[in-house]
Amino acid sequence: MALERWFRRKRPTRGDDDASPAGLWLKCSGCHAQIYRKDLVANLYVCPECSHHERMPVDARVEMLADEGSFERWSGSVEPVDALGFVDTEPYRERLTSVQQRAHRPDAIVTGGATLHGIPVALAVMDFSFLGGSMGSVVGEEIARAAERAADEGRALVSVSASGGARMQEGALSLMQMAKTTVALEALSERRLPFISVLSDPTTGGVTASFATLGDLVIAEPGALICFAGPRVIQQTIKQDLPEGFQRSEFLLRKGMLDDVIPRPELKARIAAFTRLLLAGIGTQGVLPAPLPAPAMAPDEATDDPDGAMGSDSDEEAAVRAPAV
Amino acid sequence: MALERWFRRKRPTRGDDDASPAGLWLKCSGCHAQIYRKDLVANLYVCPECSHHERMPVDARVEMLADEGSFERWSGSVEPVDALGFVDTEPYRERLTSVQQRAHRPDAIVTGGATLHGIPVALAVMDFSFLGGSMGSVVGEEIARAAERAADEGRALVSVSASGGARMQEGALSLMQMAKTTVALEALSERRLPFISVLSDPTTGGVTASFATLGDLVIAEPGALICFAGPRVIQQTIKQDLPEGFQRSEFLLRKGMLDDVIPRPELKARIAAFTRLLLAGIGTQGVLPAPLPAPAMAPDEATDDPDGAMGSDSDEEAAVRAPAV
Amino acid sequence: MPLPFEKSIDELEARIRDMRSFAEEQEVDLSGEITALEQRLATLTRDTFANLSRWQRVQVARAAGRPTALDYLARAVDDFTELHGDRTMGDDPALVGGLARVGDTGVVVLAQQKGRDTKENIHRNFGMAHPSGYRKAMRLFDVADKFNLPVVTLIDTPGAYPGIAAEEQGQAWVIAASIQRMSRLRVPAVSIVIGEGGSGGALAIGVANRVFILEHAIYSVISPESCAAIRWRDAAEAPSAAEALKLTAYDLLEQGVVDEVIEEPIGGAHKDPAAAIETVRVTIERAFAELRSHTPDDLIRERRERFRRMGRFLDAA
Amino acid sequence: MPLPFEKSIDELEARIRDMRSFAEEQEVDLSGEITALEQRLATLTRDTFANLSRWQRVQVARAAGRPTALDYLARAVDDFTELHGDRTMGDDPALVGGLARVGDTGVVVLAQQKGRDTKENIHRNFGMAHPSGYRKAMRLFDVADKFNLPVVTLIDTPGAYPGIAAEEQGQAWVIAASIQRMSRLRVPAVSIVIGEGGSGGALAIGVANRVFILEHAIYSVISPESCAAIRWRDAAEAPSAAEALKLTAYDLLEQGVVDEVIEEPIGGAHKDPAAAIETVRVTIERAFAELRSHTPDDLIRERRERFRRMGRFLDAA
Ligand SMILES: [Zn+2]
Ligand SMILES: [Zn+2]
Repeated sequence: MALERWFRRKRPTRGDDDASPAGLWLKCSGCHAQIYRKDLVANLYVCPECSHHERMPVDARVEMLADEGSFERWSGSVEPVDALGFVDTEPYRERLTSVQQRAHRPDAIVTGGATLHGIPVALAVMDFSFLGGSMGSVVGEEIARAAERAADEGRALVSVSASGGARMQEGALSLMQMAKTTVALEALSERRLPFISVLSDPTTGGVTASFATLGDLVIAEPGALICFAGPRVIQQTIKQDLPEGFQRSEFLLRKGMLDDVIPRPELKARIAAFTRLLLAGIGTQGVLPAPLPAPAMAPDEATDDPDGAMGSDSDEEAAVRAPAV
Repeated sequence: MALERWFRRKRPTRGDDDASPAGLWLKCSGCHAQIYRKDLVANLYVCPECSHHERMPVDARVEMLADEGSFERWSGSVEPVDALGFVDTEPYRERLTSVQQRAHRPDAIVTGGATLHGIPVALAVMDFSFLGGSMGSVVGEEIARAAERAADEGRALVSVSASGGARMQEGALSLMQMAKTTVALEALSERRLPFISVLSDPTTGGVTASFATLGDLVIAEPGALICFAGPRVIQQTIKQDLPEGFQRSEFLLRKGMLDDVIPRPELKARIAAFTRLLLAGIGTQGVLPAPLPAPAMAPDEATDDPDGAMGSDSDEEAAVRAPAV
Repeated sequence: MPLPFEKSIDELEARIRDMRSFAEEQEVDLSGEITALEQRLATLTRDTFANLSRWQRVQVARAAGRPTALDYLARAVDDFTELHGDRTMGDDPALVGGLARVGDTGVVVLAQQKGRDTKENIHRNFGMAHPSGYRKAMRLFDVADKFNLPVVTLIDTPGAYPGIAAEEQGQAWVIAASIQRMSRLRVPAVSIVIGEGGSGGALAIGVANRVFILEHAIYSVISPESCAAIRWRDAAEAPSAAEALKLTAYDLLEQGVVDEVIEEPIGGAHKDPAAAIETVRVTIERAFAELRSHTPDDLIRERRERFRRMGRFLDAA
Repeated sequence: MPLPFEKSIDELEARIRDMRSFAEEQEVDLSGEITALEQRLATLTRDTFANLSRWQRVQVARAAGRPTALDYLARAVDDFTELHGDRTMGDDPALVGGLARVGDTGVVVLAQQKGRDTKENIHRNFGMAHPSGYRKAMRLFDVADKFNLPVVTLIDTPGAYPGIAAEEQGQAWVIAASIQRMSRLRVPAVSIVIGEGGSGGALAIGVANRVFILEHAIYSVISPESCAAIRWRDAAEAPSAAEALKLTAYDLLEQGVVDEVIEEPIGGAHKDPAAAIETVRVTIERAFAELRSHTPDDLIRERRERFRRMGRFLDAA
């Protein structure tokens, strides 16, 4: 199947969206203030009233991190299959098709090369609005390929996770993606190239329990839910209320699990600073390739839909409540 | 100074001691039962009534662990000096001389080669009755040399610790023994020779915080006090009672700090079993030297005085209350 | 105690027993009748177990009386001696570790232990490890590497424990770290799923050079019950979920997740634990005999390649 | 705020200040008098600090206003950015770690931080680390090795914390492990005792290729107070204990425990923090300039030999 399938449609621009009455105002899920949509988008989906970090669409994320015009998409050639013939209330195959059409990408991840304040990196950004960002064979493969290509090209790897965990419709093979992504990172380690893992809201289950917490630095956005087992599962197990702030970034920072919690507006600069220092060890200066020339291909500009990012569907919510591992 | 200094005197045998009325009966420090001294000694200084493990004299320890006639003493050629001219209520130099005369050894440790159920090992046994088993330059040096010689001769290292910590009368140089003993163990690691560390009552301060907890296996005798800071220090710091069993072997086993707690009568067989398994890795079989022939020299039979072992002096008690680190 | 679908087998067994004691007491010769019944029993058992639904296999995998990890450690390897502690915060009874011997080679073993009765189940937290358990595993992987000791892991867990302390102590972090640590082992590693291979908590000690599974064991990304609750919004749909998840031994062999299925005695390992344990012993010995000549670099490369290949997708490039 | 023996210095400084403002207000020329007083001040300060007793140096080492680790991290290295957490149980504010730059080289820094006021002192636990702090250090040593980043540690602690949780979490174990981990670093490591080098808790981050000490800093196996309490049975004998322990910078140089004493501004680092910090910067840069050409194997060997030599004894053999 040709790559073009995923990118041929001219998608509505932000301007188009803003013109629709439904999209004009949004309610902050932190302080419940009504926020003018354009303001929220301009503010990197951080509420101007309370600094609540809303979920951010993949392409806004790429745009925020990659130097202008530097992003070259790598992902997209790999497509999911329904290896188990999985059917619940609806066949997995049909579910996939409908979300692919909505998302204009084959699966829940976008990867590509970019520069970040001039530093050559591989970016891997997960799409929570695509079946809850669940990791099946394709997400695992794209992450593995991004890590390996980064190693080949002497780039650092920067991932931004957002996931309900493993994609249970792909059975044990989705579980195995935890090991697959982990072993793929070895290529980077062997070349002493940094892997900076950013955890965004929510990062759960099999993604948290594999590559996402194996960063040389693991940093989180404020207020993100980050866990192995979701709060609902734990509540059902222990039959008692969970502590305030449990499983949120700030809580995990106190528990020693994160290098830092970094507000979104500072993220790019801080990642660049970290990466520069990690690449400045003895004997490594000058070894890495110079920043790459700007790519010929335009950045992937798939759906930039804050409703999708802020809203929910059953897959996503179920995933967060009870992430598959 | 010649080695013979420490060994020329014909010391009283057990028989002599037993004849003295004072030495005939002992009070168990666990259950306070009156125990016939011979029974206690025959029972490896474990109370026959309550299984309380009394402190054990160095030579009984060596006799218990080494195959009969296999022990060849290595330690003794190195003697302490008063490098700082340390004087408190009494000069360190005088204190040393008097304890050396009582103990018939230059410092608080005996090391040597032996076989243990046929396995060639280096033994390092600390003497708590010698200035609270404190570790100064000589104890550090003997441990370092034992580790290095074990590595040279293809032996495992088995240490039995009993110490109030670093010997403060030797100042910062005693602190440095923590690093010295640690780096000396690298010789063993590089040859993949096991180090089995046995912690006996009490093991505290700078000994616990260096070689003694760096065993490939760290095992303790029942009921031993094992700590960094002594109970008295902690009580003074936090001004509250300590939990029941705090800093004892069984507590530390629950806290994940020990591989096992092993009663004294089982110690030799268990150490042998562990060492055999650790030496039976792929490619290592047959590489190690066969058990050595019995040494020409008789085992060191220095003071075998259970009163000393069970009793206390101010140095020892002070050390346990507030181990120097 | 018999599983629902074992009822006819159980009844037939009872009849044979009765007939035997009757024949003995009354001193009559019923050997012909008994032999006929025994043949029927064998056929019935074989047929029943050959045609188990996936949900029924889940029940066999979890059956009371099925040998647990410690049963295998007592008899499928020699000289097992337990080592305790994670050197950090505790000693997790749900994940047992230690040294043992296979032939003339020392090995490091790690195994998830479910209880054999209610009391032990509580002590073992039903085989659900906390981070401490995985930290102990990683500590023992270090011992294995240092002393060139091959690694055997036995997998039998509903999953890593989902609880407050477990989350606070970094359950996700230790699972990821354990996967990574195991992938870096410089010694041969063999994993056997002996009962329930429950998601990440199982995989954390399953990154081996050879992964075996017992015939009636399962290995799944999520329990059928949880899967049903999420995807059907009805936990009672667990049998449907088990069907959909394709989580039985032969499903996993087909998916390439396991390398080999270890046959169980007819009627399942719980019918003849000694025979099941012996088969596992032979499997471990065979695997190490084959792997012991591989160099450390080869072992790492092979293990990485094994897991790097996992997955099914369409590649348009 | 001045230390007891700083009283005359302090008074003289006050007189000079007064004379200056008087001269300004009254527009009279007192420059001759002021210069004379300043010369007297310089002499007095030099004499006082050249003749400090050991106990007085202990007081200088602990003086309020003395630059703390974070003051050095802000200005003796560039681009310091803190990294948090031990990935196990917490983030210890008493032992700060992170990345920084020295010249064009990235480095890993670890430093014990005392408070600069009561509130910070409580937050920092007076610079006394828990096991979590040393676990964070070991984690960052791994980062240093992976990325070839040299290590700088700044030592300033009364000691590792003696408390219930600290003991439960293996204070002795982590100190030993940190000593071992640091001895295995494949990168250059430089340690500087900037204030109080308190026993094992200090040594845990002090196993470096070059160990420096500030002129008025101390490094000791035990605090003079504890030593006095044990050996004199009277904590008030701390001055005698300080004398006996030989714990000052030049004592330690003589003993071979440190490689070099870094001179402080006259009157101590607290009199001119900026100058003290600049000297430390230069020292770090000089040490790395020298060490950066050493191979990883040489660095490990040199570090091991450095500590293997420690001690004084008579060798009869
Ligand atoms: Zn808001
Ligand atoms: Zn008793």
